[in-house]
Amino acid sequence: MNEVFQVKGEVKMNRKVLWLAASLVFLLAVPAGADTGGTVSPADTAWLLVSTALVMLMTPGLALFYGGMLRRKNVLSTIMQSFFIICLIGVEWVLWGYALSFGPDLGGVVGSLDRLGISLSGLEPRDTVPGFAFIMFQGMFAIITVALISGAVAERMKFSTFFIFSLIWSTIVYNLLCHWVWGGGWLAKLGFLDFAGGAVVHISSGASALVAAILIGRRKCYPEKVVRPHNLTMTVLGTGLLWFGWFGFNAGSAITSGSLASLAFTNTFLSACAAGLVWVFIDWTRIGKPTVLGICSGAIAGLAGVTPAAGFISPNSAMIIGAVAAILCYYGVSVLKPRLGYDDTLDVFGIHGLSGTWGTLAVGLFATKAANSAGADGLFFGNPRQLLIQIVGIAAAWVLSVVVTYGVLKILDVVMKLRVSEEEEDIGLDLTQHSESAYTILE
Amino acid sequence: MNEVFQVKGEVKMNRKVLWLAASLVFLLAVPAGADTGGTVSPADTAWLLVSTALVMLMTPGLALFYGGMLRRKNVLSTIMQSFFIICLIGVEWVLWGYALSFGPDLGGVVGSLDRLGISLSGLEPRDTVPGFAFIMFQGMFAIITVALISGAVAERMKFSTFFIFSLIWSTIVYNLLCHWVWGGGWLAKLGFLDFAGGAVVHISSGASALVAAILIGRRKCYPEKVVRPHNLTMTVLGTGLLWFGWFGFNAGSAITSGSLASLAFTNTFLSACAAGLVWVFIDWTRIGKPTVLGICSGAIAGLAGVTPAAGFISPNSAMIIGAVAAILCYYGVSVLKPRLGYDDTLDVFGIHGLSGTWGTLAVGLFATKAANSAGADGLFFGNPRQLLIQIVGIAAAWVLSVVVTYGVLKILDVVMKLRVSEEEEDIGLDLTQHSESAYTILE
Amino acid sequence: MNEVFQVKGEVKMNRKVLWLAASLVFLLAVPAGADTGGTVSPADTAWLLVSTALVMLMTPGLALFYGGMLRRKNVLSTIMQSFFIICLIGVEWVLWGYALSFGPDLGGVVGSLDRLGISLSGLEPRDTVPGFAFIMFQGMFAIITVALISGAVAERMKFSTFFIFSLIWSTIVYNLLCHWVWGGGWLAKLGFLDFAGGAVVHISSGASALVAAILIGRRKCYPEKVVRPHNLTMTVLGTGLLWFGWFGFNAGSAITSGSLASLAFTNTFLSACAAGLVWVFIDWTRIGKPTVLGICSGAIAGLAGVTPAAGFISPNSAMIIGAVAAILCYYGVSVLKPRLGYDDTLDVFGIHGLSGTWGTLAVGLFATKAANSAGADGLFFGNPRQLLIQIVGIAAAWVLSVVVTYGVLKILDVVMKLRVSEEEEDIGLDLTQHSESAYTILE
Amino acid sequence: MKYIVAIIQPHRLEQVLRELDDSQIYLRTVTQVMGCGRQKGVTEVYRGNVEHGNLLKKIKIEIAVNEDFVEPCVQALMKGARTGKVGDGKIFILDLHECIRIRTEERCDQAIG
Amino acid sequence: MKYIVAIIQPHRLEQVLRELDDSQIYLRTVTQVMGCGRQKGVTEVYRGNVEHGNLLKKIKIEIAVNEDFVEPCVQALMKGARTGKVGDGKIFILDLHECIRIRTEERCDQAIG
Amino acid sequence: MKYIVAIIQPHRLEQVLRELDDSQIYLRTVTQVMGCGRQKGVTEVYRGNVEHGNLLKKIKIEIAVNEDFVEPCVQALMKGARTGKVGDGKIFILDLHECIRIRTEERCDQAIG
Ligand SMILES: Nc1ncnc2c1ncn2[C@@H]1O[C@H](COP(=O)(O)OP(=O)(O)O)[C@@H](O)[C@H]1O
Ligand SMILES: Nc1ncnc2c1ncn2[C@@H]1O[C@H](COP(=O)(O)OP(=O)(O)O)[C@@H](O)[C@H]1O
Ligand SMILES: Nc1ncnc2c1ncn2[C@@H]1O[C@H](COP(=O)(O)OP(=O)(O)O)[C@@H](O)[C@H]1O
Repeated sequence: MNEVFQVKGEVKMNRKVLWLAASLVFLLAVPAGADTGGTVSPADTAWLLVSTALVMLMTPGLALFYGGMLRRKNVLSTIMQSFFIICLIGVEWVLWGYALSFGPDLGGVVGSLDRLGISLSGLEPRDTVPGFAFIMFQGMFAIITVALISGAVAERMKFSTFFIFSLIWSTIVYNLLCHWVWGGGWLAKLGFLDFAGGAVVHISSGASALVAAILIGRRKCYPEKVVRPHNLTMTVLGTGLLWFGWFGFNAGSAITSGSLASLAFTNTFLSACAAGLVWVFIDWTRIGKPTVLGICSGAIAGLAGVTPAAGFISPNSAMIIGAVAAILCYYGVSVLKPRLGYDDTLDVFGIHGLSGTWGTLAVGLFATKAANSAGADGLFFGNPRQLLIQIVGIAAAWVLSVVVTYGVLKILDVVMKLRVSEEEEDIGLDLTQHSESAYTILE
Repeated sequence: MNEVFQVKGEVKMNRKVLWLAASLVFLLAVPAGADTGGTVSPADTAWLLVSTALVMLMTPGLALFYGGMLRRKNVLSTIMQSFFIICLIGVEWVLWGYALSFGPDLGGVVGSLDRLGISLSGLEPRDTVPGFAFIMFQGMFAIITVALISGAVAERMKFSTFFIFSLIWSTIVYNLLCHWVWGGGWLAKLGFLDFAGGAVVHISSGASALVAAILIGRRKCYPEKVVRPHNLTMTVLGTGLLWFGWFGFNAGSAITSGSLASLAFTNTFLSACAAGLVWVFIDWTRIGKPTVLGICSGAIAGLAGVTPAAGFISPNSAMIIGAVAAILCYYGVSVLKPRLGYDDTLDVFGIHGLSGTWGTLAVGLFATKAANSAGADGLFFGNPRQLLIQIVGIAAAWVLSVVVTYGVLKILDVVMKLRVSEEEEDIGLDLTQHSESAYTILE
Repeated sequence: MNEVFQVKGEVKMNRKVLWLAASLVFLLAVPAGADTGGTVSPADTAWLLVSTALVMLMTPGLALFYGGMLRRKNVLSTIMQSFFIICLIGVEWVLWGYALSFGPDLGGVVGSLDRLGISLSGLEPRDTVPGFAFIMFQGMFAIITVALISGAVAERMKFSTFFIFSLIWSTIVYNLLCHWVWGGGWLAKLGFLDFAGGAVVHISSGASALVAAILIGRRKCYPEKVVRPHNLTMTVLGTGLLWFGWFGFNAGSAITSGSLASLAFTNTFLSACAAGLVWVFIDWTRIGKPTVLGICSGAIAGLAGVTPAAGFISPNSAMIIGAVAAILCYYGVSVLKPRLGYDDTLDVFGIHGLSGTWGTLAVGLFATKAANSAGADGLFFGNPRQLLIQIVGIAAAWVLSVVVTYGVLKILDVVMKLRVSEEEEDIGLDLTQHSESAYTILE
Repeated sequence: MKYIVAIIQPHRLEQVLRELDDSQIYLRTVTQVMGCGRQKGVTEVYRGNVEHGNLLKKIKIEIAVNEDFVEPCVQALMKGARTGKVGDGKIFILDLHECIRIRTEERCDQAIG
Repeated sequence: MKYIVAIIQPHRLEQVLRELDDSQIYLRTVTQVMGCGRQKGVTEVYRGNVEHGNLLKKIKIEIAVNEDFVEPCVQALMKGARTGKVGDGKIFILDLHECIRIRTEERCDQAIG
Repeated sequence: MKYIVAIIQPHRLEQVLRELDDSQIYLRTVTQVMGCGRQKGVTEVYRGNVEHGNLLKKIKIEIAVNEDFVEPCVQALMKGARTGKVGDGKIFILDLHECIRIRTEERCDQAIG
């Protein structure tokens, strides 16, 4: 079905036509990629903009994924956190977040504030895409990372405190970690590999979620009562949107369109499939029934797990990574959590923390230069050093996240309280924090 | 809006350059599609087709955004209007709408009917994209504009009347205005700037919505009772889809993929973020609580506000435009509407009318050639004339919309009634107009 | 991460090469992204990856489309089937499905297993896109085809049996048919045209659905009681997502970005619009009311109908195909089904079977080389032979689907039963098959 | 004491609550129910298949009152709910044996208000 | 007059309504409820955490009838609802003191039908 | 026999069911209702428009018991539902004329348990 077929006959050209052709190349190549100075490629830009839109959609998707698992009286409060984070971190990112993350490196630790604020210089290319496209793409990652944390403190955290926490957390944890890994910081220099955010996104949010869940304490009903998801179809829809958006998240992280993006796309998909299957089969063996929430959780675990590795490994490795992620996370949410007794409402640590950590480690095992010459070989391809580097990166991400989250939340608890009152928790956060209810009843 | 315009001067090449050119062909033409002779650029086409799909998704998104805010008994009737409009205006557009809008200019007023109907000539390029892609992209705008109006008359308008109204309105108001602004009509000649439809889409629908709401009269329950949204999660989902689709709406309006699209993308996002934040903060100050419907309304206001300006301004201006849009619309829906007493059910005027007007005006303030050399400078960049032009365009859009909507509805009221009977309004439009209910109760 | 980097060394060219280069520019650069020696076009890749993501989203969309039409107690069971199929067939496809479908042809019947499993060779281009992109794109088709069948046996089929059935069915029916039509098999050699899956996807699923519905027998409540959709807004959302994804399905099937994709996009949209309108008007005439489920069903019928033809016909033909599809399907679901008395729960045969068959036939009527020179002319363009070929293809698809489905289900019924017990059917499949309920009630 | 159960049209709920307030009857329990009475049920159509339903959405209001509030309460309900069309609903009055306020353990007449 | 309250299995609703129609009892009010009786509750599982619920979906039907319709009504309910399995439900019969048709202000026996 | 109707706070449901179990009262029917009592209703805001609602979510529990179970049942309900704050709810006790188990056609005292 190639339109090439539509060009028929032989094209005979004399030298003049040749001249013309060549000059046209110069004149028109600009809109079409090939612009002078080797800059903006329309194809790469198209792919990156689409990916950016896809990643943006993940946060509303997450809001629904999370919201469906809560009780009716709290669904809006968690949705609100996601939507508010989009707006808040969206602005934070262009004001100072991007500068801290991607500004000229200062001692491997943080970006300099030279690029504070946003200006029309974003029209200029950054590699093959306009700066604006790159800024926006990266901004969507900053957003969803914070939004992820909201799942751990759902049904009890004060909105105002969450708001302040998000701003501080994003500035310190996210922007620093992002700089270390992607902005030319010390982890990047060390050779730490994180294709699309295993450490930057999933470890940071998962580890912080664990700390937050412990510090804020259990919900009144936990663990006596398993809170049933009030609307699993909403969670299913959220899963669909997350999965869809994740193609932009991982395959978009190639920044260019082509083989690398296609590889990352394939790995993303296969890891999710394998993880979904594995979770279902564990469910089936363990409790006798395959569950819908299980396949959704599995798919998300697989997606998170493959995120750091998507552009560095072969599809077979992706399936293994997904399968292991499902096993780990299943164990995390159904054995570890009840045993330890913390109340990580929506299993942000159990899913993202665990599979982010696993996936980042797995890069050190499965990465191969055959998949991506800009990557590295992992242990299984003869390079144990990469595994060590990955462990260093994982440790750094964990330490940064845990320490900062702990400190910030401790202070905020004193200053403005983390939790709503008991009565507000009984009535529900939608009414008490936002004066709204998700659904009417009588009509 | 083609970046080709940015390449200026004559390119003189000697043979070396020719060599270079030819090698560049090999090196770069491949990934980028290097079109010669102003033919189809695969990259631009990919971007435009994706954008078209995104804009298409906005109408179902709108249906959910609207539907969630209504009562259970009327949710399908409003959804139906959106879906029906997709089909109806989809066909209208290819039959005569596109011809009227983009056909060869007749006196600056309307396109000639030479291009009536749709033929395989759409395979030919129109600038760097196939004609078909352009026709479809523009068609999605025609669709959503009409669908927007349905929000103002929700819960009481007869479906059959809405159907006839839509067809006439789209033919007269939308097609004319579209021709004036984008089809080479008098406003285009005047230098009126409307990047993605501040006047063509938002003013036209918002102004008409106001007229329609007034002419059809209030719902029986209004204003005694504030109708609570029957399912805010549906509205949230709709907001997510609208926002997602809006990237296609605004950034797709660059028609090409590259810096301009990236700029428009960035501006779109930032305006929505700023507006969402501002709305939430007003809520917080005024009623003591940040609300979910507030952040959704704010984001939509910001998106609508930046629409006419997205490709002409810097990101900082986008944030200002969004913030002001939120303030204006908040005032519109919570002060102006109750005070004046019209029943614009879902605030089509209050959101789209107001922020469309503001945004179109703001082009005259914030536009800068530094952002887009094919654009213009606004007042703040030393060119007061552009502001005047924008005011002329706004006035034209308002007058056309108000006059035609008033006339058409007055006639239709006589011919076939605008409103359902009181009893039908009590029972709900879903059952009485469509013999369906959105939800079962007993099971 | 730019593949440009992969081109290494200096390119030395003499004048002949220069001539060649320049002519290649003219010949190939334009529509296809100039692949030489089979290099990757980033633009085509971007378009194909986006299309793949869009098609992936269709299966969750289908899950919601279907789920909304069922009773609350069975909604998750059908959603589960779709999600499980994504994971299961996703893995099946890369393990052996792709090899059977697209491996080197063995006697026109099946692909050889040379390409069993998935390896990094997918980084190499296949025409103008990386192999991985093509594999993923085709895999999404394999997935949704199986998922479609689940609608026919909804509310009563055992999950475990559906799981085994899917695996066998996909391997035998889908992979074979796919090879015959798209993988260079005997139908391809015959000149059978199926642009995006009229036979491969819609006939195969629709015909098998009919057989399955008959073999598994009616639900206990059927036909005494019309099961009311428990949540039509969910079906509406599903329709929106399906429609959105269908652009990737059909326009993505051009594999390249450009005029052909734009044509397929346009035809897809217009057929859906025409079919939606026609269904609504039949509803209106026949029962006095236009219905929302009607416009959704019509749009889906139109989308399925135009699928095999999208890249071979003119937009006018697309509207005719859509209109006829709507008439046929309306008749199928509201006259044929009740008369014959089989219980095809969600009308998979009535919608996909009928309009898939019609659309595939319609290729033999409306196809024209003016639309696609790689296609053929149909009867109305002077080539009756194509119609015969299409009939052969339709017959082949029907026979293969019916025979295999019948055989497999008969065996599975003996081995593991097709149906849940009566009591489980009463209680609902969500609780009995998956230990979950979609919605909580008391809270 | 009496236990009053009223079945009304959903779109009269606001009006009924207002009338009750006006009669100083502030305590009530409201439930969404489906009713089938003399009113013709609705016809629904799904994919061309017509279903003549016979259950309509109604609202049930339950009010426990002392004897001397029975008549005012009935009057308020009627005033708010009556449209004069079929489907307006019914009021059922049952004897109430005992009433207890959970918060205070008050019983009977003190508890009811 | 009696006020009959029946709790039945949701999947028997259609059958029960048909039987009532056959017994010429057309007026009723139906509510969705959750019941807990002798029937074993369902087990639900969310992320591997098992929850033994004990509330099951049931349907409540309320019918106000004159004395001579009580027995036919009970018979119809039983005929429609009985499957012989645990969970079939119960019928409760309360005394009805008064019945008023809102539309016409008719009372008692005239109002009830 | 008595027909006990209790209106409680939704977040006390778990506790109430547990107390009933402890008192060996296993049969009950639960409904979601909206209540309006002494408790101040909630304020909701939509697009800046403030709505002072007065109906709050409540749970209704219905239990039919033999006379000697009335007091234990009331005690269990109170124990489980009481928080001491306004809004805790009420218990209404009606006389139950007859009770029939659909499955077995047992009547009265045998049927109730
Ligand atoms: N005898 C009854 N038993 C139970 N519910 C009844 C009875 N009569 C009426 N209802 C309820 O009252 C509603 C309105 O009754 P209907 O007969 O339609 O109105 P009207 O009393 O105005 O003729 C019914 O839908 C039903 O819910
Ligand atoms: N004593 C009771 N009080 C209130 N509701 C009851 C009572 N007994 C039964 N029910 C209701 O009837 C339903 C069916 O009762 P169950 O004991 O399960 O069936 P069966 O009567 O066939 O043994 C219960 O789920 C509950 O809703
Ligand atoms: N007289 C009554 N009739 C009907 N329902 C009542 C009555 N009194 C209380 N209720 C129900 O009980 C709920 C709690 O009552 P409320 O007055 O708020 O609490 P408290 O009894 O602790 O003062 C109310 O919301 C209402 O549903």
